[in-house]
Amino acid sequence: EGERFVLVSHAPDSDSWWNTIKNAIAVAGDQMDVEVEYRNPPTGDLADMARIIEQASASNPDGIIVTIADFDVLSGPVSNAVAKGIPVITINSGTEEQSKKLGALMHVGQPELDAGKGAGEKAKAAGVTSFLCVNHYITNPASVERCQGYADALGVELGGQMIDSGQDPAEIKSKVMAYLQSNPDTNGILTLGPTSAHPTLAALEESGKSGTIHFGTFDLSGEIAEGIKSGVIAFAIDQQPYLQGYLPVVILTNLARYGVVPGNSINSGPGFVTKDNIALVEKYAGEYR
Amino acid sequence: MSAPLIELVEIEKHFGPVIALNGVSVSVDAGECHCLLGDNGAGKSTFIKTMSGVHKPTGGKILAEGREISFDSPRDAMLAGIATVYQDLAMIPLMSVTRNFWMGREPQKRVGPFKFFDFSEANEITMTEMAKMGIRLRSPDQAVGTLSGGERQTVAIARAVYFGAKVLILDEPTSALGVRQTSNVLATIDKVRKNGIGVVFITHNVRHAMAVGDRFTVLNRGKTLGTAKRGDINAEELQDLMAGGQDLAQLEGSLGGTV
Amino acid sequence: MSAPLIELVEIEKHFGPVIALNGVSVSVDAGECHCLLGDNGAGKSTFIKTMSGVHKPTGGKILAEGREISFDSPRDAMLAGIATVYQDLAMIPLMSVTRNFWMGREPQKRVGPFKFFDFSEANEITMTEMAKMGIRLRSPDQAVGTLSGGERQTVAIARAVYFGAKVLILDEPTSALGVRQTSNVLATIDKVRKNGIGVVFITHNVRHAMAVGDRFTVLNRGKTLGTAKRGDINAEELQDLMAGGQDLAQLEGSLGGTV
Amino acid sequence: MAETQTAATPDQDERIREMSTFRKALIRPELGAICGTILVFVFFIAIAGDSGMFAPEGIINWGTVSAQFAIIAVGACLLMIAGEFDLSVGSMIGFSGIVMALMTVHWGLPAWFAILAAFALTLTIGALNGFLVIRTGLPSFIVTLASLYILRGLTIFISITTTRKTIIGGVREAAEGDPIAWLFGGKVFSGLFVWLADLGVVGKFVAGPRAGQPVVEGIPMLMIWALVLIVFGHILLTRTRFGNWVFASGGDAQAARYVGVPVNRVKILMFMFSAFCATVFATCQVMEFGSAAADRGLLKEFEAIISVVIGGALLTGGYGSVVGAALGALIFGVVQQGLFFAGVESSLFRVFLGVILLLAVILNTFIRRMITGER
Amino acid sequence: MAETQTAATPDQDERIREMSTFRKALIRPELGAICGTILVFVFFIAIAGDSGMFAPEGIINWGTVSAQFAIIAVGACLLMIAGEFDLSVGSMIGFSGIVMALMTVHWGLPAWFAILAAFALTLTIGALNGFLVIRTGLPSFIVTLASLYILRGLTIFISITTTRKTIIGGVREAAEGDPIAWLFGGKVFSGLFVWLADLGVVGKFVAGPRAGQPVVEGIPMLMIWALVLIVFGHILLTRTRFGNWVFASGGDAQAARYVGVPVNRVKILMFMFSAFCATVFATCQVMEFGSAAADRGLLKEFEAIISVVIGGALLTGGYGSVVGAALGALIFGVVQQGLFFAGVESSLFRVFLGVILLLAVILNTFIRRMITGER
Ligand SMILES: Nc1ncnc2c1ncn2[C@@H]1O[C@H](COP(=O)(O)OP(=O)(O)OP(=O)(O)O)[C@@H](O)[C@H]1O
Ligand SMILES: Nc1ncnc2c1ncn2[C@@H]1O[C@H](COP(=O)(O)OP(=O)(O)OP(=O)(O)O)[C@@H](O)[C@H]1O
Ligand SMILES: [Mg+2]
Ligand SMILES: [Mg+2]
Repeated sequence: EGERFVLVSHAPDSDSWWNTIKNAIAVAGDQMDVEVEYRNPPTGDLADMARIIEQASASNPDGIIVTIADFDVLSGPVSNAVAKGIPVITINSGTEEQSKKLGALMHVGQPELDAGKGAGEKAKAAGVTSFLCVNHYITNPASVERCQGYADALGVELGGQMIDSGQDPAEIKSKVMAYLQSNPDTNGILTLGPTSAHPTLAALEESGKSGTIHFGTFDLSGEIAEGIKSGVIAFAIDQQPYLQGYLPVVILTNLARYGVVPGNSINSGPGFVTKDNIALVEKYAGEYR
Repeated sequence: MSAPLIELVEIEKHFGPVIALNGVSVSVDAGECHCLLGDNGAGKSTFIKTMSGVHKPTGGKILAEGREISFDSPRDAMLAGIATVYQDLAMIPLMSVTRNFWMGREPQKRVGPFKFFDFSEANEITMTEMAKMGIRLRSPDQAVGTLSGGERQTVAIARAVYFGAKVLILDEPTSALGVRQTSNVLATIDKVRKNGIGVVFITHNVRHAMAVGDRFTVLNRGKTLGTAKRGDINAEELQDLMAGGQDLAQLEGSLGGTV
Repeated sequence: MSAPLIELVEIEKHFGPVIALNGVSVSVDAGECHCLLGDNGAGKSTFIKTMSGVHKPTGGKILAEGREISFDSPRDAMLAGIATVYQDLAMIPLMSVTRNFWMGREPQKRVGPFKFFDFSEANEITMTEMAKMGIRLRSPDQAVGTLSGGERQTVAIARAVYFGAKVLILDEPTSALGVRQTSNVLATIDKVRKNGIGVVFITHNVRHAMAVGDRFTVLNRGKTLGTAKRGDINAEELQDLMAGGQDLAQLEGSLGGTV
Repeated sequence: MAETQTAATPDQDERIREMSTFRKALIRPELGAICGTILVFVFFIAIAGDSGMFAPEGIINWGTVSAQFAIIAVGACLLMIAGEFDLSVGSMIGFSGIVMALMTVHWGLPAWFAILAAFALTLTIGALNGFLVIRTGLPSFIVTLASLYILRGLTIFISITTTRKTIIGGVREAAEGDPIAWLFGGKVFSGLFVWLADLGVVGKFVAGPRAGQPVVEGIPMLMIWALVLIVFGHILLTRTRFGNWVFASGGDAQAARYVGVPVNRVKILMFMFSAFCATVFATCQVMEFGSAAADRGLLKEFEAIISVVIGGALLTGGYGSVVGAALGALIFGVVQQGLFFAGVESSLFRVFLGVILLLAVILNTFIRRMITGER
Repeated sequence: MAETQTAATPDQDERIREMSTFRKALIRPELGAICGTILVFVFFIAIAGDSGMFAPEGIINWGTVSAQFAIIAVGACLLMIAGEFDLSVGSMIGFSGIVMALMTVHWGLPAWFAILAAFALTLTIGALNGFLVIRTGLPSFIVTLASLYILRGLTIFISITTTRKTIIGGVREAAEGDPIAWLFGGKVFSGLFVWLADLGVVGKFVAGPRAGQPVVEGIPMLMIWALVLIVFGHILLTRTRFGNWVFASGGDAQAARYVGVPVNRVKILMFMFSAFCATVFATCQVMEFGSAAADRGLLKEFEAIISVVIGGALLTGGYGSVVGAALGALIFGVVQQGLFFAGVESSLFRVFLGVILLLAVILNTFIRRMITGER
C-alpha cells in the first residue's frame, strides 16, 4: 500500500501530449492506491533528464517508469537504478532491445521510426509522392525519426521536405502556407502532434486545400478528431499513451505487492485512428486518448 | 520685511552612516542672490537637493513664505516655484535641444479632442532663448550631445531662467564655463535677481560669489559656519572662512598671492 | 636649450563634420607649467586627448624630445611618460580606493610561479599618498563611490603625481575643487614642476593659471590665439585674450569688476 | 542684457563642415531599417519573385507574420525608449491565452468577459513589473526575467491543475457571436476581395471545398491591430508631451525627474503598454486558432527586442522610433517567410536572422552617431 | 609640501557614524548568496530531510547539477564583472557538443583531437563575440543574441545535413581509452567510495551486473572542474593584477582605458573564458552521456546569469564575486533538485526560481549600497 513510483519523461513542460499520460498515472495511482510522481526536464534537455533519473533512484522509489529518449544519455542512470534494485519499466520512445539492454522489466510503447513508416505506408497507398513534414520540435531526435520513417516508406529523400516550423501557431500556419504555395505539387502532409496539426488545419482551410491533400498526423486532440470526422485528416497515429502511463503503474504495483510481472513487452501502438473508428476515440481525445 | 521666499531651518540629512548635513539653516529673500560656499563634501549639493525636493531631510523644517511645507518630489518643489540647475545632470544628450529645453513643461496645442506637442512654438522660443544666452544652434533639432559640456550647462541655465521661478538654484553653474559664458551667467543672475526672484548660487569661486552675492553662507562639514551680508565681508575674509586662514596665507605666499 | 619634452605641431582633428582643432601648436619643456586656456568648446580637451593618445590627430605631428612619434593608445602615451588626469572620468566608483589608485599599474609579488596583486604594499602607499593630499580615508578598501566629487578628483591627481611622469596633463583639475583643495593642487603642480616634470594645466580660471603658469596658450575655436611667457602678460590681458576684451569690460563694469 | 545678445557668437559655422540638406533629411533613426527593408525586398524579389511570395496570398502570408511581430515590437519599442525592457512578453502571451481559454471553455464565462479579464490581469502584471523596477531600482532585465519564469510556471501550473491539459481548445466555438471577440479574430474587407477576385486581380480557388471563393478571404484583424498600434505609438512618441517624457525617462531618468517629468508613472505605463500589446497578440491568436497553449509565445521577447533594435532603437533607452520597429518587424517577417518561399533549408533561418541583426545594428549605430554626436 | 600635509583634515570621522567591525566583516558581495544558501538548506532539510536528498547519492545528484550550473556561472560571472554578457552560452554548449560528436562518430577522428578542435573553435567564436563588441561598440546583449541565433541555427543545420539527426550517439564508445576524454567524463576517488560502502556509509547495488559495488561510484569530473574553475576564477579576480583589470573594465571602460588598462584585451579574454566554460560543460556532458544533441544547453545562458546575479554581481559590470556566483549555482541546483525530493509539482519550479531571484537581488542591492556608497 502506498508504494511510490516515479515517471520520468523527456518532454518539456509545455508538451501537451503528455497530459494523457499524466492523467493515466493519476487514474492508475488512485485505483491502485499508490503515489506516482511525474517528472520531466523543463526545457526538454535530455541531459537534465538523466539527472532527474539519478535523483529519482536516489529517492529510493518502488519503481521507475522512464522513456528512452536517447539510449546513450539514459543508459548510465537507468542501469544504475536497475542495479540499485529498483524495478524499471521503459515507455514511449525507444525500442524493446534498448529496453532489454538497460535491464528494464519491459517496454510499453511504440518505436518512432516504425510509426513514421506506418504513416508513410498509408500515405503511399493513398498516392502521395511529395510531402511536407511539419516538425515543430526539430531539436528532439524522435521528431526527426518520425519524418525520416515517413520518407523511407515513401521511398523519397527527406531533404527540405521536413521544415523547422517553430512552435508559434501563426508562424507554423504561415510557414505551411508558404511551403504549399511555393511547392504546389505537395500532396501529403505529416504533422507530429497537436502543436503543428492545429495550425496546419487552419493553413489548409485558409488556402482552400482542405481535403485535397493527404494529411496524417501523430497523436490526438479535439481538433484533430474534428478534422478526421470532416475528412481533412486521413488518419491520426495513436500510440495510446494512456496505456503507456497506466500499465506500468499497475504492473509495478503488482510486482511490488505480489511479485508478479508479465514476461513480454507491450506495444501500445501504433493504432491508426481514422473516420471509421473515430467515434470511439473522440470522446476522450486529449484526455485519456 | 516680509517672510523670506523660502527658509530652511536646522536641516539634517543622513545617508546611512554618513551625516551629510548636521543642522543647516538658510533663508532666501525675494530679489536677493544668496551664495552658498564651502569646501568639497561640505554638503552644499545635498543641501540644495533637500531644498528642491530630491532628498527628504532627516530632520529640520522647510518654510515657504512662512508656512511649513514638505516636498515629496522635485515636481512638488517646482510647483512651489523652485527651479534648479544641477551640477552634474541637467541635459539628456540623445534628445534635441528643443525637447530638452521644454522637458517636463511641453507646450501643447489642441487638435480636435487631442493635445499635441506644439513644436513650432517650442522651436521658436528655444532658438530665441539660446541666442540670448550667446549660443547659436544649427537647428533646434540638434542633439544636445553635439554641444560641449559648457554649452550644455548654458542650455540648462537658459531653461531654468525661461521658466522663471520664485527661487532659482544654481549648483556650481560656472565651474565648467569659460570666461565669457561665466560673465553671461553672472549677468543673468543679476538680471533675474532684479526681477524679484531669489537666487541660490553655489560656487567655489569667491570672486564669482562676490560679483553677484547679496548674502554669503559658508558650509563646513555639514554645518553652517555663518552668514554674512554683502559689504560686511570682503573676498579675503570669505576665502579665509572657507578654507581656514592659515594654510591659505602660506600657500598664497609661496605662489605669489594670486590664488 | 634642449628640445622640448613634447611638441605638437599644427595638430588638426575633425569629428565627422565638426572641425574641433584646426592647426594648434604647443610645446612643453621640462620643468615648466604650460597653461592652456580658452572658452568652452575651444578644443582644449580634444587637444590634450590627442596628446595623450586617446584621439589620433587628423593632421599635424607629435614630437617627443625631437623625434616624431605617434600614439596608438593611451597606454602608448603613458609608456612615453605622459600621464593625464581627465576632466570627466578618472575614477571607478564601485572599486576601492586602492584598486583605483593602482589601476593599470598594480604592484605584484611572486608566490612560486604565480604573480599576485600585492595588496599590503598597495594599501600602505595609497593611504600615505592620500594623506599627503589631505584626504583621510576610513580604510583603503573604501569604495571611491563614497567620496565626494572633489575628493575623487583629488585621488586621481594623487595617482598621476605618484606615478610621476615626464609630462603631466591636468584637464580642469580645479574646476570642481574647493579653495583648500585647489591650493593643494596648485602647490602640487608647483612641486611637480620643480622636479623637472613638464605640466600641462587646463583651466578657465585665469588666476589659477597665473599662480603656477610659466607659459600660457590661449585656444579659440580650434586655433591658437598665441602663446605668452609669464611676465609678458598680466591677468587682465590674458582674460581679455580669452574672451574678447570689450564684452568683459562692459560686464565687469556692471558687476563691479570682480569677475 | 543687450550686451550679451550682441556678444552672441557671430559665425560658429566656420567650424561645421557643410552637410547637404539631402543628407540631413536622410539621417533619421529609421534609416537603417528603411535600407534594410529595401534590401530584403530586392533580395527576395530576385530569388523568390516567381514563387507566389508577392502574389496576394503570399503578401497576406508574410504580412500576417510581420503584423504579429509588429504588435509586440511596438510595445517593446516604447518601453525600450523609456529605458526598460520586458523579457516577460513571451510568458505573458502564454499566460493571457490560457486565462482566456480557461474562462471561456472551462468556466463557461462569456468571451468578452474573459478578454477583458485577461487584459485587466496582464495590465496589472505589467504595472507590477514596472512598480518593482521603480521601487527596487533593479535593472528591468532581472525583474522581468523573474516574471518570465514565474508567469510561465504559473501558466503551466494552472492549466494542468484545472484541466489536466496544456492546450485548451474550443475557444472559437465558445466565442461565437460574441460582441468583441471578432475584434481580434475576424477578417475585414472580405467584400473587397470578392470584388478583386471577380476582376481577376486576386486568384480564386479552383478546387477543394472553397472553390470559387477568392484565395484571400480578407484582411485579418491582426494586421489592423498592428497598423493601429504603430500609428498610435508613432504619434504618441513624436507628437505629444507624453512622448517627450518617454524619451526623457529613457535618456536620463534622474535628469528627467529633476525637471519634474513623472518618470515613474511613464515607466509603469510603458510596462503596462507592453503587457497590453502582448495580450492583443495572445487574444488575436486565441481567437484565430480557437485554442490556447501554455507554451505560446516562447522566446517572443527576443523577437520583439530584435525587431526594435533592427529598427534603430537604443538598447539603453532614450532613442528609437516606432516606425523603425515596425520596419524591423516587417524585415523579420519577410525574411522568415521568404526563406520558405525561396526553398532554403529552414534551420538556416536562425543564421540569417542573426546576421541581419548584426548588420542592422552596426548600420544603425553609425547613423545614430551622425545624428546625435554621441561619442 | 609640509604645510599641506599638516593641513590633512584632522577628524573627518566626526561625520561617520559608528559601524561595528562585525557588521563590516559581514557586508561583502556574497553575503546575500550565503544567507540564501543557508535558508535553502534549512528549508530542504526540514521538508525533505528524510527523502534521500541528503544521502550520498542524493548529494552527488544535486551536487552534480549545481556543479554544472557553477561551471557556466564562473564564466558568466567574470564576463559580467568585466561589463559584458554572453547570451550565446547555451547555443555554444549545443554547438561544441555536436562538433565533437560529428568529429568522433561521423568522421572517425580521435576523441582528443575532437575535444581540442571543439575548444579551439569555441574559443575563436568567443573571441569573435568579444571582437565584435569591442569594434562596433554595440551592447553585448545584441551581439551575443545574434550569435545565439547563428550558432543554434548552424548546429541544427550541420547536424541535420550531415547525419539527418539532431542527436548523435556513440561518442562514449569512440572515446574509449582516449588520453584526455576521461578528464571530462570520468569519475575520481572510486576507491574512497568502495571503502565507504564497505563501512556502510554509502549503499551498495543489490542487483544487476554491478551488484556489490557502491551506489556512488566516485566524484564526477564535472565537480572537479567546477571546483577548479571556481578557485581559479576567485583567485584571478581578487588576488591578481588581471583581476583588477577585470573590475576596472567593467566599472568604467573609458576611465580604465585612459589609465592604460588594456580593456579590449581583458574583455575579449573574458568572452573567451566564458566560451571555454561552456565548452567544458559541453564536453563533460558529451563524455558522460556519450551523445550530443542540437538542443543541448537551451536557455542555459539565463540560468548562468541568474546564478551570477543571485551571487551578488551587478548586471552592469564592475562588481561581483565568483564565490557568490558559485553559491548562486548551488542554490539553483539544490532548489531544482530539492523540489523534486520534496514532491512539489514540477511546473512550480520556475515560480520558485523567479521568486528566489527577485528576493536575492533585492537583498544584494541593499548590501551593495552599504558597501559602495552607490546612490
Ligand atoms: N546619497 C548619498 N549617500 C551617501 N553619502 C552621500 C550621499 N550624497 C552625499 N553624500 C556624502 O555627503 C557629503 C556631502 O556631499 P555633497 O555632494 O553635498 O558635497 P558638496 O558640498 O556638494 O561637494 P562638492 O563641492 O564636491 O560638490 C559627502 O561626504 C558625500 O560623500
Ligand atoms: N568626439 C567628438 N565628436 C564630435 N565633436 C566633438 C567630439 N569631441 C569634441 N567635439 C567638438 O569639438 C569642440 C571642442 O570640444 P572640447 O571638448 O575639446 O572643448 P573644450 O575646450 O574642452 O571645452 P570645455 O571648456 O567645455 O571643456 C566642441 O565643439 C565639441 O562639440
Ligand atoms: Mg556638489
Ligand atoms: Mg574640456
